[in-house]
Amino acid sequence: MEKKQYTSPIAEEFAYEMRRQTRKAKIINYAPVGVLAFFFALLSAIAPGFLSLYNFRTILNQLSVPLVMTMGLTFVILLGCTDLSGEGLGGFCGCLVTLLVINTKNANDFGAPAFLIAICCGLAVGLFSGFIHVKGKIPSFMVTYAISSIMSGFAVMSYRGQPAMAKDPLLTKITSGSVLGIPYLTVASLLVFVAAFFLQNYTRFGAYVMAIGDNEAVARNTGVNVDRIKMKVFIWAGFCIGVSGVISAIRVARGDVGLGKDTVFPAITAVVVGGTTLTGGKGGVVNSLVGALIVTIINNGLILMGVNMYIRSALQGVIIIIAVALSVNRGKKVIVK
Amino acid sequence: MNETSGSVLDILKSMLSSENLSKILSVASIVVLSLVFVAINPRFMVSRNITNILNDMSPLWVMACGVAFVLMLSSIDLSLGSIASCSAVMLTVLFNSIGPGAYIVVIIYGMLAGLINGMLHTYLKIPSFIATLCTQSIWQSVALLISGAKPLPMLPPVWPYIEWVKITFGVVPILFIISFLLMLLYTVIQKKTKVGRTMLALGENESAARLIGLNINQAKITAFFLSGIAASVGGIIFAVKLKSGIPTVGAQYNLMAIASAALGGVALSGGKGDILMTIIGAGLIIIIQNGMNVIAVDGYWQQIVFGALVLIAIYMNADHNRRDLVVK
Amino acid sequence: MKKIKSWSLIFALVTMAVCGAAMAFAAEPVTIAVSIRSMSSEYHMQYVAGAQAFVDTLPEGAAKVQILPCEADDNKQINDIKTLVASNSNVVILVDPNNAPNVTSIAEACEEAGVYWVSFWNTPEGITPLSYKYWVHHQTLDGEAQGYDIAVSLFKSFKTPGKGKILVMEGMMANTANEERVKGLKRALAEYPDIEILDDQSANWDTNEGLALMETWLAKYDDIDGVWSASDGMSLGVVQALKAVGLEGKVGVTGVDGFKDAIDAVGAGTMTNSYVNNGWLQGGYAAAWAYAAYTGKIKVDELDAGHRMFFTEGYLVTKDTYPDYIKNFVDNPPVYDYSNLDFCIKGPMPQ
Amino acid sequence: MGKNILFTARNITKKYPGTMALKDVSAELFSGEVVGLVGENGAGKSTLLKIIMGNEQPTEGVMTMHGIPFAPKTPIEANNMGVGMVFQEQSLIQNLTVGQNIFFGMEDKYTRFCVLNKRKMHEDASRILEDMRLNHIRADRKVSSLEFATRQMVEICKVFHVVKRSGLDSCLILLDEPTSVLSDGEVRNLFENIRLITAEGHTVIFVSHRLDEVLEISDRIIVFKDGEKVDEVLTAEADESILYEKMVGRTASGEYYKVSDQVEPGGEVLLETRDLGRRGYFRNVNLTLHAGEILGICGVVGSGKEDLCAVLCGDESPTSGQLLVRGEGKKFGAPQAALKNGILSIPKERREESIIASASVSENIAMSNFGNISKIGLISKKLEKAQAENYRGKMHIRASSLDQKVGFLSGGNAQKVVFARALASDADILILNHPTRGVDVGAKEEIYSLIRSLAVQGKGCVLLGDTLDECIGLSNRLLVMKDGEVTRECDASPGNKPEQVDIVKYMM
Repeated sequence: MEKKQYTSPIAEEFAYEMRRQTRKAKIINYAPVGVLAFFFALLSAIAPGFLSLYNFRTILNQLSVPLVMTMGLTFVILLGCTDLSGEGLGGFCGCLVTLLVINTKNANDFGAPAFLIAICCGLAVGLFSGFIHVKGKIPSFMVTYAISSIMSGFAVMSYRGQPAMAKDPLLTKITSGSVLGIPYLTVASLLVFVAAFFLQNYTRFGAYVMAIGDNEAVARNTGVNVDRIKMKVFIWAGFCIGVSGVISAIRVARGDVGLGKDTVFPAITAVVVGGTTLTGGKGGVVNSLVGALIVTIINNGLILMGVNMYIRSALQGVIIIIAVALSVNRGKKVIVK
Repeated sequence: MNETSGSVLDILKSMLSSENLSKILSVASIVVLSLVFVAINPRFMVSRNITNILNDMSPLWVMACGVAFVLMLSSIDLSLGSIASCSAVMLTVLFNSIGPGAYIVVIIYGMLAGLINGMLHTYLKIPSFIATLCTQSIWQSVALLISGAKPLPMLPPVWPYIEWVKITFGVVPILFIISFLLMLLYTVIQKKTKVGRTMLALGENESAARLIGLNINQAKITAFFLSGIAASVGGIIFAVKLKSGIPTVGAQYNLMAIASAALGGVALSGGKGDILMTIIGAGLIIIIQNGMNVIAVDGYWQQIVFGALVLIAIYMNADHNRRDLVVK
Repeated sequence: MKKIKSWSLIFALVTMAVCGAAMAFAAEPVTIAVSIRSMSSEYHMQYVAGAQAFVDTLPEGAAKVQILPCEADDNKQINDIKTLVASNSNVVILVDPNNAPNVTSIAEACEEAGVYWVSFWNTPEGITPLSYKYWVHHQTLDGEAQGYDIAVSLFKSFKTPGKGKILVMEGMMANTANEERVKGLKRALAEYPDIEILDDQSANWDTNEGLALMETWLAKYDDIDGVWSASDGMSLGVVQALKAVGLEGKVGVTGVDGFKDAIDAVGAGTMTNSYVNNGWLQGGYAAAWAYAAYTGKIKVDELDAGHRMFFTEGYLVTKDTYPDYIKNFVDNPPVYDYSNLDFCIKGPMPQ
Repeated sequence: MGKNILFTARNITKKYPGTMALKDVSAELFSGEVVGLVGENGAGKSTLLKIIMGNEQPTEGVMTMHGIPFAPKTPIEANNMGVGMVFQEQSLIQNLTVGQNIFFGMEDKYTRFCVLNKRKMHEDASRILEDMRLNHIRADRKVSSLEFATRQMVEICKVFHVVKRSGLDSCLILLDEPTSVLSDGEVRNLFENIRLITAEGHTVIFVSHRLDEVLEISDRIIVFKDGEKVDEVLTAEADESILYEKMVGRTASGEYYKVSDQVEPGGEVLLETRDLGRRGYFRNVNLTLHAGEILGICGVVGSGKEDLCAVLCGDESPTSGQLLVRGEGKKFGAPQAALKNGILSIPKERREESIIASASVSENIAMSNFGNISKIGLISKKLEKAQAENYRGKMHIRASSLDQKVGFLSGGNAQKVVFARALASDADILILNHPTRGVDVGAKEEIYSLIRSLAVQGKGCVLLGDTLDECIGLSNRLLVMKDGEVTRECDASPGNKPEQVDIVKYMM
């Protein structure tokens, strides 16, 4: 057969163009790491006490709750959904823990299993929201908003106005203990991260979540049980919220519904700052780790700099806008919602 | 079957099409809920309580009208609450210096705040969720800075500027009329202008809207702009209703306004919605809150009942008929 | 699908009915409504308990308590109160205004409806019960004095009394109580020039935020003598942060509110002091006053200014007064004599 | 070549509302052969593939696979029967690795105690890739980091694997335009793989617009036209011109395309390009469009004609050259800017790009120009209705009412709505991108007369025809594009219409 030339100069140009786009996409993928490095360097230079071993420990400590929360939300957001239930549900799980260990309100003494019970509650509520979202075809935003309200109600009811103070020595042991200088709670949150990393990369569940977020129709056509995967994602989110509630309860040793307050939106911010898109299918848990770190160090740095408290949150807002603006694709036809 | 009965049937069928059905159901949910409250405590329907409900609805309704535009784009505006807070504070502060002109300044502020949201979203292509979440914290800070982080009461010297709030027409309070007028204006914008049409079109199918030659950026910015105005009007209503500028007054109303719009049938996935129907959403939420107090639901149960009723209402309004529907 | 919808309607009906039925059909008792920030606040639940204690002294069925939690939403607080006065004329209301300016609207609503009411803590400048017929009285603890007292007690507890470095943890910004307490702190600082403020930030009355803020501070400052915290909620977070690094008891921590856990901490020495507001006394006597006005036992317009605006007494719990407090308030909870309405008045409020 | 019958289709018919996509198609495929499927756009090739894959169900007719009845309801059922397809749009999950994509949906083999053995998966994937001589693709890379052409190869690889996995001796693989984005070497590689796989007894259906490729790889070629199978030839007995004649069938009928209505273009130059180019898509395009002229652009998929359209209507920006509207140089930031200059496109993908499905007929018609229906700046429902009523009458739009949602209309009627919108827009330069795609015959003719009337009104049209026939029949002048460049420009005035075969020479 004759040797035929299939391609033309324009095809080579096309291939070049495609390579350029791929390269650009890669750079955008790594932008959050750049942003993290930038802020780390900046804060090291201008925030007194930022660059100290002790402060790293503090950052790790403060990272634990947001990290766990983002791990749950990452999967939900990868689907293109939202989960706002963290506020109420996290508070509820936290309250539950303090009521189950040795505390000032009742005679319970479940010890460590208390953590499990509380986390299971989070898991069950996650299942419930997932079920309503999937079977009722109600937007996850609304479902989880309502669930959050319901769970705050139950949380307040669980302690009837007077929060329980946990007296269990176990809790003290956990808060003050550390491995290799890393506090136990941070270790726990890192374990959740490892689990999430594992889930995303080493199970088919992770692959399916990615697929559904990328293109639900393809996933469905390949025989993936989309509904069941979605419910599993909400169960996982419920688990993470449960864990984060338990961690905050252990940290403050007090079961107040406020434990879940202001955890959800910062976590979603962290997920997005890390480079996971709200429309789903792009990003992942490593991105979220980076995002959580960015959000945490900014907060920590601004406090260390003694920034006026009224301005602190505004400054955070501005910084996040810049950080996100640096890492979005602004192509002409890119549709952003 | 002859032809006429066929066409009558057709009309009936079209009336009961999924879309109309959900409208009917959402109106029905308000009626049923009200009946239940009345059955438990007949005083729910006394004229003064009706006035209360209409009054209480107004800020939420106004804000829901505004955010409905943004939701139609399938974007989201989380900065409503703090724009409202900031407006309330500005109004209170400015009354002292420039008198009634403050109303205008505050609405101009709302426009600006909306414009900023819109431009961040369209030109920097930042997802609206994040852009407005950030502007939310920025405006919150501004509100605290202006007020010196103190709730500012309106003192008797400025009361003349807000006396009009007490005017009622029968059972209908003036705040409700204002909200109604704003709703009317917004309905006109939605149904009768190019931008309004563009918003719905681009919420449904952005690539098509673009190729049709519609001005997408303008429509997006306008949506946020209108949302900003609505938020500042909401803030003004809070301020005159509470006779004060409280720098955190709107905090709870972000999600509540979005929920109202969604309850009123605005699809969070965009492209669908009717400004008029936001009255259903705002009405439902306020009736639930009001009714729970009238029939004295135990305080511990209030949030739980609230959440459950919202779930039920949104379920009834949701479109379950299309099998291929992707709900996020 | 339609079937499911109609079922959900029925479900809605049943939910409402079940929740409503319990309280709705009781005959005509006077409703003593307590409007508070949140059911999750330990301190606010003390009011409710106080009001309930008063109701228990009345003949059965004479009165009942209804809670109106506003979830920190000013607008909702006013909506709730207006709703209540519109739908129920047998009612008196005890209000802790979420923010001071709410008082104006509440006063108008109650005046119009002819409902007797009592306010706590917050009232905007220039707005007093004296110009209203149905506003029975306004009572408060002197927030400024609280801020001052806890500060002084903290300063005195330092190794070198009156000399040291402190951190200031404020409560929710834009909140009147916070403003007053900070004002008290400033007065104390003026009297103790050797006290140095290292940092001043807000933790929103929140335990979690208090904890995080303290952790960061601990990273920045080595040499801390005390933390002036504007509420027990935050103080408990601070104590947790100190505990994690083994500094509990070594750094002084103040508090206001008298949370049970905070009192215990004072007893254990991990907190320096906590100012008990005594919500039971406040709620109980407020209810008693309002009920008396409602039944006509007192004529509101005949009361003098000292009975319309007054301070109630709190209790500063420190290491020294702790045993006393436990004996008189915890082990033997005080039983108040509600027939002596003047008992709760510590002194008139300066005009 | 084995002569076992692998797959049969008997009398397959597929009706869509208003159109007949497939008419009575029957075919037999044998194990181990490559069958080329050729035909113009809309000839029914894609519909047939979709039916075989279970994405669509036939209205009539039966199929068998391995001699047993075969009526897949979903692609998975088809997969299990050994049928797999490479779609035109890629269906890879961008953020998963190559290996994960190849084994997507069948992770069971690699899952133990819920743990995915990714390394083994990647090893196996590497082996599969090696089998297909794709050693340069690493199985553990994310798809998003691969080049476009490489992704296409992975997609093909995945499908080969999917069908092989069914364990059947012979499988059926459908390739729908697999080469449009591939480079020379990759096409060669693909062909080698096709040969390898057929040597194992599998069967491949190969669809392409590039006739030379079809001729090279296939054993047998089936020709489609207007939803019918018009012929079946052995490759050995065919060449490009024979094929093309069969694809085109009937020679251009002046009657059908209303050639008699064709008008002489006016003198005014509406649109002109000078050395217009977009890097990677097309270059050095010079064209002029006069008032009243229809300018046809022919070319195969990937010739750059679509991209040229996108640039003309402001959807994309050119990277070189100039675009002049009525003699003035213009730069469009968005289609909206083009519309302001009187340029509007009728896009190719109606559902995705041109209709707002949930808006009513009258709303859709009004969408490109609100001026006609507004009073004091506000839209008047009455005027809007009247305008829509007017176009409904003129264009015979069949809708139950003007409030009907366009999403529920048939393709032809929806397209008429789109045309009505273009008419209402007052644009005088229309870019018609496959205006008759997915439209039934009756509506087609109506659209043809519409396009004619546009020209009569003095509007200029750039036409990308759904078929070559259409393009020749309608146009005053023709541009032929190949590989991003204009290879020929010719006159097509009535009585002077070029032969299709002449044009094809320059396209292929």
